[in-house]
Amino acid sequence: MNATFALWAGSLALISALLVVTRASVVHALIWLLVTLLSLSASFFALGASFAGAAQILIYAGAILAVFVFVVMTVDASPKALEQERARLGRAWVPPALVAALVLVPLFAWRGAPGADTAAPMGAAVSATDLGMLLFGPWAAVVEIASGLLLAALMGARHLGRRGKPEGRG
Amino acid sequence: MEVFGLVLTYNHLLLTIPSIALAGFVMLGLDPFRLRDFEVRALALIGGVGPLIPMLVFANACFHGQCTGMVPIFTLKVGESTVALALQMDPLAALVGLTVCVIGAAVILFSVAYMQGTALPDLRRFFALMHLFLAGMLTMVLAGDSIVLFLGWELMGLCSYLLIAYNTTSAEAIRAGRKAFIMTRVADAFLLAALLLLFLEANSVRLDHLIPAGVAAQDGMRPIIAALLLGGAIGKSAQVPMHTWLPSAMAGPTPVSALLHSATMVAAGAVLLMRFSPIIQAEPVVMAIGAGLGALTAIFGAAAALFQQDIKRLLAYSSISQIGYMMLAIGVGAPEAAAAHFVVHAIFKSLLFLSAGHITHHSPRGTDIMAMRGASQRNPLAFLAFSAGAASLAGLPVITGGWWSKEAMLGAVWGVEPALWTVAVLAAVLTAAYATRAVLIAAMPDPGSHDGHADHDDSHDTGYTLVPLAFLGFGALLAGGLVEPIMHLLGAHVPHAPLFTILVASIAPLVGVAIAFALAYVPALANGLQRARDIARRTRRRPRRQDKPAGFWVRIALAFSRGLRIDTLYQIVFVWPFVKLVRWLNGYGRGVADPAGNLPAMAALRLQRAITAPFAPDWIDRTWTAFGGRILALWAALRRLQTGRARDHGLYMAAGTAGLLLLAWGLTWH
Amino acid sequence: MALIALILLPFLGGIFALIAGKAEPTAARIVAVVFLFCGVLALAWTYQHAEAGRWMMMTREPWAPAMGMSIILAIDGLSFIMVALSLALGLLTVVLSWNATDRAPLLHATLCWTVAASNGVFLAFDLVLLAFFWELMLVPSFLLIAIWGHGDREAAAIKFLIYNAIAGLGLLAAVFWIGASGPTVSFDAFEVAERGLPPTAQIWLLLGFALAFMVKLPVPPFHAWLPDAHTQAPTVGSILLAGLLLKTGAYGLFRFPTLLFPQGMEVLAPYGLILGAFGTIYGALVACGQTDAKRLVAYTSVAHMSVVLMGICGGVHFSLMGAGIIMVAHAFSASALFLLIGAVYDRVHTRDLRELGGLQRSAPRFAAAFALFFSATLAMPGTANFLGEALVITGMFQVNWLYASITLVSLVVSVVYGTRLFQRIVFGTPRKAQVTVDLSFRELGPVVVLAIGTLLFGVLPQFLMTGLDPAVNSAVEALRAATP
Amino acid sequence: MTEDSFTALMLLSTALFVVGLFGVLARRSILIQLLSLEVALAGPSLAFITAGARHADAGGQAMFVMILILAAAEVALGLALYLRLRRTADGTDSDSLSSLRH
Amino acid sequence: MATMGLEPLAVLGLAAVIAMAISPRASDGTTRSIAALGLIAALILAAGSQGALTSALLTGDAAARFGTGLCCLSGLAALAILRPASAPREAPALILLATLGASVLSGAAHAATLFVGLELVTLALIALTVLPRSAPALEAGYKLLILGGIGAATLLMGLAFAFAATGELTFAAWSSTDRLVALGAALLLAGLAFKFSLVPFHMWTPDIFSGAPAAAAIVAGVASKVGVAIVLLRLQPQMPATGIWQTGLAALGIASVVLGNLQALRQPSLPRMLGFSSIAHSGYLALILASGAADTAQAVLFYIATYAPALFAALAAAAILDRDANLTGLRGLVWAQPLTGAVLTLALLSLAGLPLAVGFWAKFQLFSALAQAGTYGLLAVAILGSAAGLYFYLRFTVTLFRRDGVDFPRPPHWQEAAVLLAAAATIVGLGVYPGPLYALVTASLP
Repeated sequence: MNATFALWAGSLALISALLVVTRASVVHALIWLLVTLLSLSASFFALGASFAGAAQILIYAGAILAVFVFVVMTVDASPKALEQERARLGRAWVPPALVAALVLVPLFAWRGAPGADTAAPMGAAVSATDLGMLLFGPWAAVVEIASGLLLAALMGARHLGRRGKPEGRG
Repeated sequence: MEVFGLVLTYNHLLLTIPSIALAGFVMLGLDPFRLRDFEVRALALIGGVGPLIPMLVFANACFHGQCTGMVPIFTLKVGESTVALALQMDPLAALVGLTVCVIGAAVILFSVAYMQGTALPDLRRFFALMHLFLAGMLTMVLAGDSIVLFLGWELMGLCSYLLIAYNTTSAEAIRAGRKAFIMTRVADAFLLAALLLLFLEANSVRLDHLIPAGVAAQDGMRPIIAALLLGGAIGKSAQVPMHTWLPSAMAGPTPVSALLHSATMVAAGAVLLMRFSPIIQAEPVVMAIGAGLGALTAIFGAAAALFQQDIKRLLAYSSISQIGYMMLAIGVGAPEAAAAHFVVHAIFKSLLFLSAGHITHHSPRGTDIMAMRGASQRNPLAFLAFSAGAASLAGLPVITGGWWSKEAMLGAVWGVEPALWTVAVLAAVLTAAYATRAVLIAAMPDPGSHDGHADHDDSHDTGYTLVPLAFLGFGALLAGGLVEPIMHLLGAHVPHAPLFTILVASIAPLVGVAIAFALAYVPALANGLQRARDIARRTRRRPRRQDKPAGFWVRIALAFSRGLRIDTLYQIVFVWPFVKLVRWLNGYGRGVADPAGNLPAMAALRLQRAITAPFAPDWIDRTWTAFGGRILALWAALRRLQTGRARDHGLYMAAGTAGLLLLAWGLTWH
Repeated sequence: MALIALILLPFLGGIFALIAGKAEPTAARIVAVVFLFCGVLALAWTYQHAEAGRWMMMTREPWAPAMGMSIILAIDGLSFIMVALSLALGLLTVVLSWNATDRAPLLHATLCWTVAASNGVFLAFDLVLLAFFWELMLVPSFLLIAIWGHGDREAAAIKFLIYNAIAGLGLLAAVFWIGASGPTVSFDAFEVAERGLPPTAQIWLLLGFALAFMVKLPVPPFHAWLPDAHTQAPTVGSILLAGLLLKTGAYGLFRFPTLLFPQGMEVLAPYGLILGAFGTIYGALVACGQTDAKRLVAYTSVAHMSVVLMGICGGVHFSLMGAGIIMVAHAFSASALFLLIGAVYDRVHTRDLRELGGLQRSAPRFAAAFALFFSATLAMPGTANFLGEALVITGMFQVNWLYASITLVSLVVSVVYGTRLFQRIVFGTPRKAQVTVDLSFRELGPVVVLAIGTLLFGVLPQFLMTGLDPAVNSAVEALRAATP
Repeated sequence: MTEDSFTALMLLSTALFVVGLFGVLARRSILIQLLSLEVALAGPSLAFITAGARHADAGGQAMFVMILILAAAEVALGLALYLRLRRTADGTDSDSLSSLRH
Repeated sequence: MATMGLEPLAVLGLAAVIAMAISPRASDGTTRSIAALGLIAALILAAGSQGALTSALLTGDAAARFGTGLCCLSGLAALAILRPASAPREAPALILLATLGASVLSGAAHAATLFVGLELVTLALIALTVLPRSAPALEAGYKLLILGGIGAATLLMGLAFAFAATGELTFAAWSSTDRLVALGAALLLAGLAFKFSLVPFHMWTPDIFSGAPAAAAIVAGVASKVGVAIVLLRLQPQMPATGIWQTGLAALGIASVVLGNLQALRQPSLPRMLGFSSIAHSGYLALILASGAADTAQAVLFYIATYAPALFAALAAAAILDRDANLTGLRGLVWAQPLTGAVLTLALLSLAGLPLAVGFWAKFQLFSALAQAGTYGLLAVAILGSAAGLYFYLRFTVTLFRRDGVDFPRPPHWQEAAVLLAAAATIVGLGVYPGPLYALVTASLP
């Protein structure tokens, strides 16, 4: 439970996230995303959420990004393509940035709950056991239903991956 | 006997009088009855002469002091009021009704021969409408309540329209019919207003309730009602200033002019005022207006008649003038004298029309006054009849009916207002002048035909034409004997005028005759007339005058022959603005058709423009289509938002999120 | 139940006609006639079993009680007359389209549905039911114009629908407000009338109601849909539009403002009078300049219905009675004129007054029929139209002389447009096409029926007057009670 | 954890979310958009973990697990879609996928 | 029994798994039958069970059962218009999953169930959308994926804020005046508005309607809307008193009504027009919710229940035609295929809110709710929107009746005819006699 460390790690994540969205090369972006996720995982550990941190490393950084890597390997990374991507990046970032700032402004305008003691420590680590008790206790139905998410994604991906011509109307 | 809750009595036979004519209309007018030419004529006669028989019976009883009075037909309930429909037979109804029946029978008898050679459907239509008219007129005369009265009144107007436009291929006839219909409709509106106001006063439509209620009306109602009645009468009777339709109405067939536009329908206005005379007489101002207008009409009509170049138009102005006399008499409080003149006028005027029609029938000149020339040789009987009628019209002293009735009226006028009397006598001079002028022309030899009797067209000179002409001719001369009994019947006496007025009034026609001779035989005057005639004929097609200015006399002749151009004045004052308004409302030229109908569209457009002006400031349009177009332009602009690019869509979402967040921030601002 | 049958029978008739028409196209018209005739029988039964009192018969059935709606149907003399009119016109139009070939079963079904929906309007006293039928009525009329119309029919149909549907929203909004205003949600018109609405609200609600009714009537400036709809509609469509749809507007104005919003009516009636007076003259003047015969008649309808509006807003016994009579009379005369013009159009394919003419010589029956209904349009005495106009004018004399004079002026102008229509068709010689075939007997039948109606009610209007009397009386009393 | 650091962490998570959002909006390469989406989802993850830690509630981590599942599913579907799309369209330019518009 | 309310969901999930498992081998008919059986069983269970609150996460109350039932019906409808020739094997299972997600949503009382249900619908919808693998379908799926990701992240952010502020994940925790909660509510509203296709979160809707199979459009137009609407209804009383919820909903609703109607105005393609109009209809629902009328819940549920059959009928007719259902392609449909044409006409009239069709009652509920609440501004917006709606619905209706029609080679299959007839019967039946439906809705308030 070290909030300061969590903050530092989170700041690192933020910086690397900024790099993710601004890199021209997909490979670079992917690498910076890995950094982001790992920093976040560090932050989670620091906040006492060890299960979450572990899952972040194993599943997110390990499994999900691995899939990305496979796909990214098929991408054209010629200098010309990079140049084009850079050119696209250079022009069109202003409106999104403005809107994003607009989203950010009210969120940043928030300060902590009024009247709360800003120095008092609070909170505690949540053990994996508690989490398990919760997930497989009251949340069991939700977990089951959440499996439907993967099921749906699986079926869609399977169907898309199958060879064949387009079907139906279009 | 009781039918539909109505207890039928002997008196209900009164219904047969108009019903016979109506039955004739139905039989002739309904297509499914297949009729031959002979049958049509037979039916025409039955329907035309038929009403005379019951009328004689009832009128006879009435003349002997046993008037039937009110005969209720049926009663409607309108809320708290009852509408009791009735016919009535009183002395006035008997008198006028009998006159109408007699003239109607004579005219229809005449037309059976006159209309020979017409196509069968047209013949049927002609007689059907004549019958319908007769039914309408008799209904109006016998009406015992305002509804039935107005029914008859309006039926007459409708028949007048359809009969003037009888020749449906003649644009002039159609135009004349429409003009007559519209102008008399204005009068009808006055009458309707008067009758409805009386109804509100009396809470009943029966004339025997209406008239006392009208006399007793309070709150300034009575002058209004009286004025409205006068207005209705003036329009129907073609009195100045609503006289212009009658001369044009001569475009109809001659029997129509004889029956409708001289003897009966036109005089119905006078009859109406006689009927409602208690109300009129209670209002001196209205009386004075009526008398003044009557005198003006009398002299104006006579002056215009003097210079007419068309025999029928001459007679039309003559009718206007003569009815002016009746109005004058009513205006000075002598409706009985007017009634007498009504009878006499009906006789001699129908006689004049019929005989003139007979003379000019088949003439290549149509009804031009010059077509009368040679009548004394060609058609001596008709000429005699015409002369008898003209004499009566001129009011030759003692020997003609016209003198007696005119004398009765002049006597009444003298007693009230000598100035009006002077005007009336002057009009009498002019009357005699134009009547004599027509006879003189008829007496002239016809330059077109060299062998006198040879080509006189006797193909229809049968009993059908001769009987009416002879009957009416004797009537015109002898009707003077009727004047006193008529006035007596209506409860009045022939007024006793000073001797010198009688003398003056007797000399006046003779002066008129002298004037007529002067016009015919003094070269300067005759040439002036001829010149005016030439100008009128030349400028008839092209109204814009191209002639050199003519002399004073010619100009007077020309002006009067054109009826002082009052018609043109009305055209400019009433018709053109109306046409302009209608054209504007229908978007002729560059306007918007049906502007009010476009108001909602325009309002919607204004609203929408106010909203969308900042987005599309450069569009101006005025109709729905354009309104739709604006909305559609908005649509086209909006659909461009849907770029189809995921990034843009995401941007909108983010913007929406930002908006919501800002809203939340704002709402929680402390 | 008889009242429900009055709505249901024509409706089912339409459905069965469609079904029968699938098997055998000619069967549809017979089915339609049979069902409509059964409707007439049901109406006769209603008359036989009429109860004493204000309402001849009343039916209450649950419909959606949770939403405060029930089926409330009631019939009095006014409704009776209107329903009789709608059934008669339904039968007449089916007979008139007897030999139609273009999708005849659907046509007959549509005619039946129009009758059913308008019967619903004439009988409904649950306000939601009223609004329901009010909107429903648009659908078959819309189809009539859009499917069987001439020329630019789609545009005319859409214009018709948009005008009326938007106006219907006013009614709908007012109905909802009324429903929500009470202690419990209820749309029962009688209950609402009993309870009474706040006077200021009455004005706004009346405006909502009146908008719907006046667009349907139609009163200038809300009339622009009518000439287009009439011009493009087929003959039967024009007949139903003029004879039935316009009358629903008049009926609504006659019935509901005084029933529900007497105080509002008291305030707004003067404005209605102004609008009506304007419309009378305006419609007549615009009619004077038309070249299309149907458009001309359509504008005369505008003028006459404006007189109805004046009669209703006059609020005195005479004027209301006159308005009621004009409603019936105009249904006959306008329907007949549309029928005749439609028959001319069928023969020579033009309605342009500049091209027509000469009917007098070539088709005397046509000419006679035109003459009769032309005089009815001019309000000749002896026709029911005259009686109505005269009563309205009488009432106007009691209300305000100005309006009476305006109505009288409109009587004069009516001659201008009447003669224009009549003599351009009947007199003269045709410019383009000569009508050579006279009215057939199938056309003559309806014409004769309409002629008899026009003349009979013109001479013996007692039946109409007795029927209208209760409705007129309650309207007058409601207004009298509302006068401060 | 103090209130200040809690606030800071929440702001950090918000910033992560917004950065991800910016990435999706600004980038045209489909793959990078998918990566940005992962970044955007990291924001709420951090927020839930932080909040869970603050309130000592296992629900925060449980929600993180749910987010994880969603991320996995989306990546699976998104990459399959990307591979399929690449056969017909330019995978580096999502703007070219705009046939469905107006 | 505590698990009573879960049974329909369990059946749906089970059926989905079975359908998926057998799909590679079993025939298309079998898969479909199993899916249909599952849906019917779930429908019966939902209608029959009297369950109470099962847990803090899911409720089994009447509204949830109503929503589940309606979702099952829409699932059945979606199944019915899957074209046998071209539908991939996975489709029934995906429909079941989407239905499951929507059912979960309608019972959701907790952040986790809200989130999972919502995402289940979204992902199943994406999968359904891309099934044809045609270019438009892939494009629509891709956009839905990206936008759905943003929506999910926004929603999660909102939930996280609320959780952070209150430490509670149930809806009951939202009634705090904390600014953080207000911001969270705004984010939550944005996330839900995406799923509810409110402007400006609506861009995906027309794409789904025009690019994806009709079944996907049914799911998007009905099932997900039912679920989200019930969630909105449940959230309504819990929302922070600061007013963000009502104001936001009103703003989004007005924007949706205006923009949806305007964008549909001249849209030549029928499905796309339906897509835009569905945005407008969502807007109407949002207006009801924003008005805070006393019987908001009745009005909303009733509106959706009446909107569903009309939308279904229109989409089914468009799907059956097997061609570009645009203005030119639909000319004279009524004459060429009377049944399809008539049902489509009926559907369009119902959507336009004309009487005798059930849509009239929807309009009725809408206006009366807004009038009752006294929100006359919103009422005016709704009225203007309906007036504009008349134009584009009638534009299509008139086209159907044109006489210069095009050829329609294939008459509808008898099953399709039955489906169309059923839809038409529902529209007319409820149109004439809406009482039972209203009673059902009144009995199903959350």
